[in-house]
Amino acid sequence: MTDARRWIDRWMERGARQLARRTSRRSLLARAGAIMVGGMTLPLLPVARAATDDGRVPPPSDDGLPTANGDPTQCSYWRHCAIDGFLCSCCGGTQAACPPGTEMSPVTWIGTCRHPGDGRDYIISYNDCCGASLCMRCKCTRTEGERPVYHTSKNNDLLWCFGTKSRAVHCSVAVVIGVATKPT
Amino acid sequence: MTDARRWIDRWMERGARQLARRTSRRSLLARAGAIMVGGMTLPLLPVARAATDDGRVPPPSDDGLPTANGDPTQCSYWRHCAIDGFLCSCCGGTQAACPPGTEMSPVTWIGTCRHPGDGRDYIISYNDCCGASLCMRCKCTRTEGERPVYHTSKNNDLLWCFGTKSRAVHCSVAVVIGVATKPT
Amino acid sequence: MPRAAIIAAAIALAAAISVAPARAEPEPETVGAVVTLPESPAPHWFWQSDTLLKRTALFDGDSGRMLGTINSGSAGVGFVIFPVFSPDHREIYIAESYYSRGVRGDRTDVVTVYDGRSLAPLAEIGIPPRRAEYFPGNAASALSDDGRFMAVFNLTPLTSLSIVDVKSRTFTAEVPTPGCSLVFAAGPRRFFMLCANGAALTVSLDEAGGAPKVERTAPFFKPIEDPITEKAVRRGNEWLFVSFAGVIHPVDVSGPQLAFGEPWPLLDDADRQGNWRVGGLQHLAVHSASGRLYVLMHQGGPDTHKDPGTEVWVYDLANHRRLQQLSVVNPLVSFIALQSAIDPSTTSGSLSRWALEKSLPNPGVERIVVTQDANPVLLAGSSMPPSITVHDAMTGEMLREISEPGLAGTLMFTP
Amino acid sequence: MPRAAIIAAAIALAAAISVAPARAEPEPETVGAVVTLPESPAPHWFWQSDTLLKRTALFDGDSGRMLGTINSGSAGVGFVIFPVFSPDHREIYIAESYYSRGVRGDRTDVVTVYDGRSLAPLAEIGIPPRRAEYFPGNAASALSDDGRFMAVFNLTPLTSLSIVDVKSRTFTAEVPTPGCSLVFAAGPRRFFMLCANGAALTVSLDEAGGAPKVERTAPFFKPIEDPITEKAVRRGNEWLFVSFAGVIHPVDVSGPQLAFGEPWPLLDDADRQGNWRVGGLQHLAVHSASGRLYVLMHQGGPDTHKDPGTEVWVYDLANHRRLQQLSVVNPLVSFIALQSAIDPSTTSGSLSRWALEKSLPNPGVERIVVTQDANPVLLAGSSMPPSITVHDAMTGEMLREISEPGLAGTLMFTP
Repeated sequence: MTDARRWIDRWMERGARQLARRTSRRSLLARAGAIMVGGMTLPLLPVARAATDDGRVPPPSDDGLPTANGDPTQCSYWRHCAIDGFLCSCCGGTQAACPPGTEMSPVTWIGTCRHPGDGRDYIISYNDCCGASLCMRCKCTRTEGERPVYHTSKNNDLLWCFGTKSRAVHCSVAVVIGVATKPT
Repeated sequence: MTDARRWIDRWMERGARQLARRTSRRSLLARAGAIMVGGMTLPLLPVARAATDDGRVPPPSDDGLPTANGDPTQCSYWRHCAIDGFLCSCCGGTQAACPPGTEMSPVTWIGTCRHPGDGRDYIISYNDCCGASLCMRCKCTRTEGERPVYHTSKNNDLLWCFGTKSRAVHCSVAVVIGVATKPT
Repeated sequence: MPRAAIIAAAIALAAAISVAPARAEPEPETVGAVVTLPESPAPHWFWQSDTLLKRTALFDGDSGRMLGTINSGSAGVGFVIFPVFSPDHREIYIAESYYSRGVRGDRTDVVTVYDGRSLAPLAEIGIPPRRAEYFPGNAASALSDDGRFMAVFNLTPLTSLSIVDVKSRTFTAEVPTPGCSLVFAAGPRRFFMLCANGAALTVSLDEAGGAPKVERTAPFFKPIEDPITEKAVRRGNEWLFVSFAGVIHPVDVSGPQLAFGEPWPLLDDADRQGNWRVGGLQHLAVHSASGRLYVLMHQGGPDTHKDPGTEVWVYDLANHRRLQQLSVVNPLVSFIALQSAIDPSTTSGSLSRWALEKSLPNPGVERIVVTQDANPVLLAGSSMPPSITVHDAMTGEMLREISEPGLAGTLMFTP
Repeated sequence: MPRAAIIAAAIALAAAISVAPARAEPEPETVGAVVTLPESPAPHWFWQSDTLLKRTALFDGDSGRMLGTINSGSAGVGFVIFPVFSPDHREIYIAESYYSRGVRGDRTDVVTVYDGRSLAPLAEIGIPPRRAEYFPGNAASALSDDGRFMAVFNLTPLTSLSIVDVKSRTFTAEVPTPGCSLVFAAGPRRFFMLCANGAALTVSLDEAGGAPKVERTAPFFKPIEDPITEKAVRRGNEWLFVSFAGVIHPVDVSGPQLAFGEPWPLLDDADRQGNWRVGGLQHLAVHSASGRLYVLMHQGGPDTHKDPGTEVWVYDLANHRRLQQLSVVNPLVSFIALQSAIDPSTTSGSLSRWALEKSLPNPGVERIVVTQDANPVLLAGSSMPPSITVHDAMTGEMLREISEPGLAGTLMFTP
């Protein structure tokens, strides 16, 4: 329980950091952050401060991985451990980029997935690509660590097209935004 | 050829009569009639005059017909010989009535189908039910006597939702509006 | 379903509906006839919403016929299609979202009032364009117990409720609900929501649907250790929630304060040994009169809370005892059999049906619902492939299958 | 398609697109990256419109990947999704229809200009809300040969053309076209249509896209005896129409007047004995350079002009001789094999594939299109089940299958 708490805590901080850095919608995010906290018993670092720190890490190489967890068009791809949606790799995008004509949502849900190559846990930002109707290719629903709608930051039922011109969701990417260090 | 001509001629007249009688949209129909004529080498009775005559006949009884051509939810139902769309009998309507929440188009395409019971040819008015999205049940495409779009009155590719509040098509009915008497 | 049944149903319906042509002595037909539904719903009617067809469709569980549809939302928005029904069955209220250009342009959110018999729109009430969009959309809207106020759940990701007076056709208030989501009816002037810390939030209104009073309860479930799902069912004044681990959390809404009943487990050690878990998109159903609770179950690992169910377990709410374990019909078999018109009443038909059952693995179903009459039916639905099977809710016996129920069924509702 | 191919394609694409992450030496990824298409289309790119998904989607025939989509129309209107492509590939123009409330409300018709690389809308040009709605929508729009004027076919059921200047982004005229329908490009300032009496109607414009001159030709086909379909293809200045009875009617648009070439038959007595007929929703394709005409054929009775085709017959336009008879891949087999991930490269895979071929009747395909490069591919598509197979257009050999191409494919286009 305590451990789990700390995990959530850590993910949410990192999530918030990344989001803050990646977007100009500070106010929206500040409120989003606040709201997430609203229902949680733990504090979230002020977005302003978080935004100054840089935790970017390169994604691990997928070379040599078997198709099952090394192919971004597969639901079983390692980054997809908590994804729910259509894989952008099948929709004209990649595992980290949206298809043409869509816009990536700056707000997101966060998961952590273990890379089968180096065995490390990576923090994955599952962003929706917005502005087109459902891609309808490579539907993938995985719920490891996923939580109900009231636990907003860990929920993948939600259409995460927030702060985008359109709320229409097309597909989802899985961007590596950090490494999850084991609790000490 | 000449025969065929006369057939078309007869169907179109009857069609126009029925349509005229069934709708208040005289002007629309007058123009529609005119337009159909525009491309044909044969005259169409003035809608006003046609409207005064009454050629309504009761539909033949389907009692005792085998399921294949006696069941209005079947594509093979005898009235469906030139239908293209979703059968309203499967969408909350009947072979002659629209489902709740939809509106029957006064303008229509006309076909002629033989009743397997009495062996007579009946003139069928294929009206679309409009104001809802595709029913997506009991899709039926039959093209006996059907002609391309430029032959408007004999075409079933067209969404026949004209003169209705919405042009959205939901399903199609097959209303008996007359008997086709053999050419003498 | 055997054709005979359809025709019988057609005749049955013909009696019920206003404009049906008499089949025995045909009389001239007129262009323009439109079917109107009877005053009150038949006992086994149910609705199924469809995200792709952007509609909710009414079916008759007895005939298997589709009786009508209501369209809601445009291609890009309005995922959540959650009809709520006036107690007198005269009206249906649906919160809808539209873009001026399908997936883009100006967004408009409204509550549309539909006539219960003609299914035609009667009125449109504007609400803030902040409706929550999530799949499949359980607990997205709620109607106050007296049928006057409708609450619509907003998430931007800030959460709030939009309150609409459906009688006066007016939007009365937007209530900020920090950290709390979803919406459940809890009396004539009260709703409640679930919060991320395991508490509930009650929202109380005055007679005009304004002056909202917002109160937070103490946590009643453990959101990290064993979260409850939002896929709850209501029996009288009691809401029943189930947790990932299969523990029922009752919430009584009769008093001035919400009362949280003693949680009780659906699973014993043997069940847990067998990795049985609650799963699916609509995994609880209740028959109020008999006090039977239906739960969609599957075998799977932790965090498989959305996996389709292969069995429906039935419990007696009086003593929490499990009464039955019903296995669901393979939706793949049902789909293929109906599409290829395999008639189980013939020898060859029953044979090929048997062959399909043997050869195709059962992917399970995603949703269940139960009607509230004295002889209730249990409806089990799957989206991929599209399938709905109708069962005797007491014995579990399959009564019929509904062909072509839609393309992407999301939630089922009883009027 | 073997996964290896997909990955190869992914890498190939990665090279082509601006923001693809380098796979060999990964560097930190950023949130917000969006793929942009290359300057000009690859030789085997093609689009497929989808009536249910309300979109047209771009596919790469070499990799089988979907490269992007453009949404058009709302649930109730805008059946016809007919993209036209600027000669320089910079822009895509689509006539679209919308209702303010999905299937009801105020209707708006527009021509939307999309960027060829970002697929994002650049401009919107209002047109009269009278677009023809028909299925699948062949010859619904046309772009003048110099890429400046777009004509949109209207039917209310009065017929007319809406003319749009896509360069100045203005609607210039609506031209009444009594008794004539559909629209085909016929020069820099001219379009033509087909009339119910077997004639053609030419519509000529001035430099500003106005002052339309409308002229009716003499009948060139027999609309009652043997009507031609609107599913024509163009090779240079010649349009090729085919009649229900399989007679090709060439129409030359190079001169001041349309010139009608000598009709010639696709079928000999033996073919007619065998009841071979032209059918399907997009049943002609032509490869201009080689002068090969592809025709979708099936065996059926009279008036089966929409029946799917089980064979593609290839003709040499130079001498009207039939070069090949290619049988199409069973779309049902293709669909099931891809959905159940049957890998034909394995023994068991090829075995089950063979079993499927043997056990499932071939419903045929509805549409074909051919690319215009030196090594063209033939694309064969079916809606139910959704399937697209890619073939060598010279040998007919199947190169690959495209999984999940959509829900209701209507027409295919080459940019």
